[in-house]
Amino acid sequence: MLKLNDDQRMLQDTVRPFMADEGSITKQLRHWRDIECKDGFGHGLWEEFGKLGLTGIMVPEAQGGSGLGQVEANVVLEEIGRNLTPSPFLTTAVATVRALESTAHADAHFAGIVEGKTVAALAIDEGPHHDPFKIAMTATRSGNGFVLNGNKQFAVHAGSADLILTAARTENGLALFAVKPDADGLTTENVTLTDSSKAARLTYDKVEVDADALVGEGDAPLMRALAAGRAGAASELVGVAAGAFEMTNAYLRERKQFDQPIGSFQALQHRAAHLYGEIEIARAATLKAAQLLDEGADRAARAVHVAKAKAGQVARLAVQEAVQMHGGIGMTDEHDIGFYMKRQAVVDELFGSPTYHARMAVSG
Amino acid sequence: MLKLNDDQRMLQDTVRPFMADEGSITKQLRHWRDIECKDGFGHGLWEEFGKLGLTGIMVPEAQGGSGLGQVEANVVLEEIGRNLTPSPFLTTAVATVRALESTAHADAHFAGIVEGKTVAALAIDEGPHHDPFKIAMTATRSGNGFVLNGNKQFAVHAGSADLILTAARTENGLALFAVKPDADGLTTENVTLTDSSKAARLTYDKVEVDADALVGEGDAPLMRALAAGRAGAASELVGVAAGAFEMTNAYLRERKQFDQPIGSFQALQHRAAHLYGEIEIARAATLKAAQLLDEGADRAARAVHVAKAKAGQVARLAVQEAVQMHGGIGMTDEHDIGFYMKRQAVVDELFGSPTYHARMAVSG
Amino acid sequence: MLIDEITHPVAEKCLPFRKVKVHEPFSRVAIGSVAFQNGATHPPPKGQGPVTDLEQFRAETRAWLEANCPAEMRTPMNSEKDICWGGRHFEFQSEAQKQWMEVMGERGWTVPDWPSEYGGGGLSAEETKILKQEMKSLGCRSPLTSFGISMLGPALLQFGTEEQKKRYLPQIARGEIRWCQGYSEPGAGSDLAGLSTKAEDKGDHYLVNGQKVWTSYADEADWIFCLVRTSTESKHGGISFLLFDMESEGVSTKPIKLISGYSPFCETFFDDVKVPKDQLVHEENKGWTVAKYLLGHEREMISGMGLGGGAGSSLLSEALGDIDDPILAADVARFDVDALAYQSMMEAFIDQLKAGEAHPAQPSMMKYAGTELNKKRHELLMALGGSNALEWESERSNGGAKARDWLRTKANSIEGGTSEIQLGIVAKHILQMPGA
Amino acid sequence: MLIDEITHPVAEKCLPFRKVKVHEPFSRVAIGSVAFQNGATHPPPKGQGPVTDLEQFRAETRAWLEANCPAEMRTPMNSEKDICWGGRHFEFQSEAQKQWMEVMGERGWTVPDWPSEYGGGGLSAEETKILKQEMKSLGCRSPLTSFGISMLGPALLQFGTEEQKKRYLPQIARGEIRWCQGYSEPGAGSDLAGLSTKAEDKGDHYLVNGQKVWTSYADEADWIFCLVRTSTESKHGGISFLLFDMESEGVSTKPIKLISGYSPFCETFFDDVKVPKDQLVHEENKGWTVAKYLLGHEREMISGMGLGGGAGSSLLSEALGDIDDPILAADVARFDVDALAYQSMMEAFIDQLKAGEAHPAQPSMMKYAGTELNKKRHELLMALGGSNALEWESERSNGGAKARDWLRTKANSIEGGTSEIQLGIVAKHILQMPGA
Repeated sequence: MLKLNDDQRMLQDTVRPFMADEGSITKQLRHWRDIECKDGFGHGLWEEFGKLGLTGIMVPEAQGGSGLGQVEANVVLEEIGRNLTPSPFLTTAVATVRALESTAHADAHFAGIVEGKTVAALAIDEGPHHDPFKIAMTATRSGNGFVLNGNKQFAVHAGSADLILTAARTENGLALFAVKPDADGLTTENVTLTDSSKAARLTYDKVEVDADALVGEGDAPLMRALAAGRAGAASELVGVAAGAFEMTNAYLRERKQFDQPIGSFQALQHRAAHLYGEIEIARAATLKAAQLLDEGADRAARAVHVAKAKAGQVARLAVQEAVQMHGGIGMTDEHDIGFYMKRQAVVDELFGSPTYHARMAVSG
Repeated sequence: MLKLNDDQRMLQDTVRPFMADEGSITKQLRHWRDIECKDGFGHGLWEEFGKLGLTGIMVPEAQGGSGLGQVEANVVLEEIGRNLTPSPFLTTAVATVRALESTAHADAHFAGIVEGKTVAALAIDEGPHHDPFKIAMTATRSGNGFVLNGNKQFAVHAGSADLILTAARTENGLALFAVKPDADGLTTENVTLTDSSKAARLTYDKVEVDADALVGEGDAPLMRALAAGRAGAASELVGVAAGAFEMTNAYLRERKQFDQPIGSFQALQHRAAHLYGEIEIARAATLKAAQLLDEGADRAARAVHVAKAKAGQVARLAVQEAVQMHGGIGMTDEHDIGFYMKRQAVVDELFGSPTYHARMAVSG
Repeated sequence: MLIDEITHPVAEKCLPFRKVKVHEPFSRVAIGSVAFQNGATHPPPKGQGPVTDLEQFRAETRAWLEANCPAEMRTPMNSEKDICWGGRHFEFQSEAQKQWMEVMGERGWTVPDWPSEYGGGGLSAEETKILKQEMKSLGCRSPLTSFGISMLGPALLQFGTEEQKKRYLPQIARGEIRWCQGYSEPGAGSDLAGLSTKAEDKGDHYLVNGQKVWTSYADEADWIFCLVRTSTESKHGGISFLLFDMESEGVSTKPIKLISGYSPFCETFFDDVKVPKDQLVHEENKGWTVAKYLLGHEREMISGMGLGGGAGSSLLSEALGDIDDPILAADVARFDVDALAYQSMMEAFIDQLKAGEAHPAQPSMMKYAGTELNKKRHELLMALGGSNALEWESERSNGGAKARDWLRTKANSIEGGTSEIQLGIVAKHILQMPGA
Repeated sequence: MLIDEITHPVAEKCLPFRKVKVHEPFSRVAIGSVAFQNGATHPPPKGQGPVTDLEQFRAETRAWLEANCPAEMRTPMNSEKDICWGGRHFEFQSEAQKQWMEVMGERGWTVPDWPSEYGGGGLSAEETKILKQEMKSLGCRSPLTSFGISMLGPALLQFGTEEQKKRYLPQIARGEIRWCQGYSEPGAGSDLAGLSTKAEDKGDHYLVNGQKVWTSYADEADWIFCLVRTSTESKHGGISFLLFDMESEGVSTKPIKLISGYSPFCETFFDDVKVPKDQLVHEENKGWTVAKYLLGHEREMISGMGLGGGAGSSLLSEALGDIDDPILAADVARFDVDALAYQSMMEAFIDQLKAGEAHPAQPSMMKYAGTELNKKRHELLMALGGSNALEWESERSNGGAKARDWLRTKANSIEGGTSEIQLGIVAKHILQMPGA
């Protein structure tokens, strides 16, 4: 059934009010931005996530988590998107947990993640455009370990992380390493992004790591992380789109121009109705991808590309329509709608843009 | 000045009522279609074009023509497009005249063209997609001439032509040949297209031509023909768009639904207003291309690509909106609006599709 | 299988269109009050029991199909000509086609989930699904396709009197009577309720005068289900739903030629047609309720067309082949993303319907998105085909099939309620936008 | 040169926006009844004579510019800080900037085509063109940019009394007074005429109370031109156009922070502000005529922004570089086609204006198409920039210039009349669509 089951709805019923309240723009995004918090999110909220069982949502029960899947993680992420709640949930509780599961690293890190203490980041992109097959960072065998050399960027939360999963190329191809942020030779430049989140540029200058820093060779752990990250980002984008859309619909009903609510103007009605359908479609495509991932289906890879491409494209339309339909007030920092546009732009690029994924959907 | 001058307007004032009357859908397109005329156009009208001085519009005055340029030819073509008037004007009076001008072939053919007797066709495309740089037809030197081998398709009017300009590849590269339709080894399959026009598939099986059949080697004569043909097709598309748009606007004002003229519905108003702007822009881009061609400017090549790409894209939108806004009646053969959609599809591909030209505009 | 091959009611071209057929009961919310389908007036389903019973049903069904389906009817359909429409004047393509329709009709398996007292198969949802699966697995053709099955039947089950059900439904099930639909009128268009075909009360009968348009296959139909005006006091509240014989005196039809060159529709004229009063469905002046029910039904079917060749259809990018046009390739990639996403939406929508969780106006969204997508698909197929696709009358192009199909899709966003009407419904009923 | 660098009135970011400046007289049809500009009230132009006179004018102009333009003012502007806005409180960036404004202002060449009795240069269209050409050829910066020059001046020339022209125009020409525009109000939005700022008649003065919003640089302006309500009997016919000093008692301003992080606009509050009656422009209750004139003017300027970096700007496809994304490349190619086509439209539009052949509502079409195009340009620039373009506060990204510029363009289709308003104007006035 391509719909949430009862357990998943219960989760949604729990998360939705929590995120709308504790995770609201006023309490989180706007607050941390205005006080120029170096992390771009609140550690207190991350611990709250832990108490609610969200941080360990994908961690196996044996390791203290809930042992749930991508569908459940996406339920959380849609609410995160809807409220623009800043947190390391996507990078840590989703992508990192998927990368480390069933590896020797799981025991070392899952407890901290479940508690809402550990923050993990992924260092994958090396240029302005996501393209993991072009990773050039080298991991050269040296003694009982490896030496990493290269540059990374757009490593979300890396400046606040306890653990940086780093993709590099060994003599055997792609590999993923668990690197400590205080490693010698690793330089971190924390950058504030458009949506007030933080992502680091990282320079690896002869960074030595032990052999057991290797999470896995071959593209399996990296691709697990990416699939989970992309499907999760798609769900967050659906949430961003839905949040912007709901705020805009309320405005259309309330705002009057020429003595009529602007929602009564047919041109706006048709655009809103079109957008409604697009958001529904993006949500369905995203749920499909999550379900297939949870089933371990071969078709999951394409479905994830479709979800990220479609959700990105739809969220872009949603925020554009939202700002335009709000008119001048939407251009002010005082109004929340602009934050949706900023967040959309960042999640759009995260783990690959819609154009990247559209290409991969038909060729990859 | 990027607008028509007084002489060009006078020409427009002459051609517009002529085409709307003599060239109307009822008198020409529908008539020839319904009686299943093998040419898809009326020779009588072609002679009328001659009497009006249209056939020789680009023929030098010394050779009995008006010695005018692409801008003037395009004035005629916009009216042709507006009324969907079938005629060999574009292939013969525009592309062929430009190809043959200042060559030894001009004297042989221009008199017949000026009179409205000669019909010329171009045989360029070899596959379903226009791409002249990939022409594979061979022209092998043999004795005092050449032997042509290969296949052509989408050769508009070739089944009715007195002259088929054929692009082929000699040892020196691209070349253009003037081939007689009754040449030995040349097989013509006349095909009816969607818009009821005729285009032939041609098979050249060891077709021998004299050396003087060579119009020119190198891509100059071919590119002259293509530039004129493409700019002309762009103008015809602007006419198709404008004709469909005008018919639709009249319908929007007249047709009532829910006790209101449908043109009073805001959603349709906005779409019509958007389309109005697009047609204006396509017309300006097309006029620019024609002016630059007439000036012999280097920038003309890109401007022609832009014009054909933009006009194609706009005409497509125009006919789609036209049919949709007409509703059911627009789906009937009895109503004229469907003819616009059919003609648009054909001119869209003729001398290269909008996607081809968009690519060439930025890379060619 | 959720996606099944059934000819779309307004299908015009060679290959059968696909529609979404939901074999599980529709929800009440989704498409009206199909109470009987939720069991309220449904007879106790046969064979609804433990899995072992269903397995037995499957085995028996398979055996029966193998024994009764002629070999010829187990080959794929090649064109619209292969569809069996039934009716008084139907020219069967072969003896096998006739035999297959009759044997299935007798068993009620032309309409497996209709109650058996009305000529149906009386099967439960699970059994119906098994029947379809077995038919598919054996390659059995659909024995009978008709607007009686897809449209009138469900309406009669919902709104007909016991007598009407007994009279008309078995004829439909057995393929004896072919029906057409008399809704649209010239001048009414999207404003369907603005119809003016008049039915005057003459005591024991109505006298019908007026004109319909877009009547699918009216020239081949035996009977018509028709909206008429019985009162001018209220626009929607003055409409009635009548059934009558197309051979009645005063009925005439004229085919409409379309831009695709085909004539699947007619203009239909009524000149003093007498219709006995027992051929009124539902109450007088309550025909709009029946019409709305049917329209919702139709939209759901049409929305399935967005899938193009259906769920298993190949992606457009696979049709790109070696075409060296990167911009066209980009359009195709984007289309495939949209098409695959819409496929998921279709799946989700059907699951929502089954669970009774779909918004009643959701079919409007689906119809809009699906038909716009299908139009785009054909635009791209034309672009991929280049000048080959422009041929209109050559053997090579199969009589211009690609271009004609493309033109035919332009009606998708008009018939069954225009895209503009659907957007308005979504804005009003789902988004709760204020009235203009 | 038809395209000239002039800062756009609502410009917010570093590099000066470009606007279309038509140096030939506007036509009557195009933007209202600019009778004086067609010669009716224009003084006999000096130097309008044979070509030899113009050549002499060119030589003299060049010599004068070479002698009077400081070297520092002959370097390209790098940021908005380099723009000279003038006014009481303006902090000149350098002595050279001040000197350049003053020497040009003295000669009237800050407003070369205004009549010389009002502080202008009194130049003919040809002479003005030559002056611009020579300034461009020598690399001279614009000596003075202001809403007084681009907006209020033309309105006063058209609607002001002789006394008002003599009083205000020379101050504008010399850069002594910096103006801001008080049009929009909270709650009015697109319905500009729905304004409620009240001006009560108190005999020799008006008493103004209310609030404006989106007042560009109100916190730096000396005077305001302001729409106020002098009658509630008619919506459009109860509006008046007032001028007053921002230092008047009761005026206060508060900057508005935008999503781009900048604050080029203010909220402006009026609390019992006394405005002498000789500061009313045009008649009482006829302010809407003046406002419409100015709006048409503004739209023309904004429509020029569609050109992005202007006529000579590089194509986006050149910015694509080695980005290996064929779908993005396809978007970029299509954008370049649209941008190049729009450039031709811009050229055609200006020629139509010059010839008096442009439809009065054509600026709405241009504004709509140009601003939508500019938004698209910046969407693509963001996509081309990838994650680099998302940086907001780094030196590398020049303080997030790309993202801030992108966000800023979102206002293009709102300010100066939303895209929806422009489409409505085109539908009504050009397409003559019936009213809803």
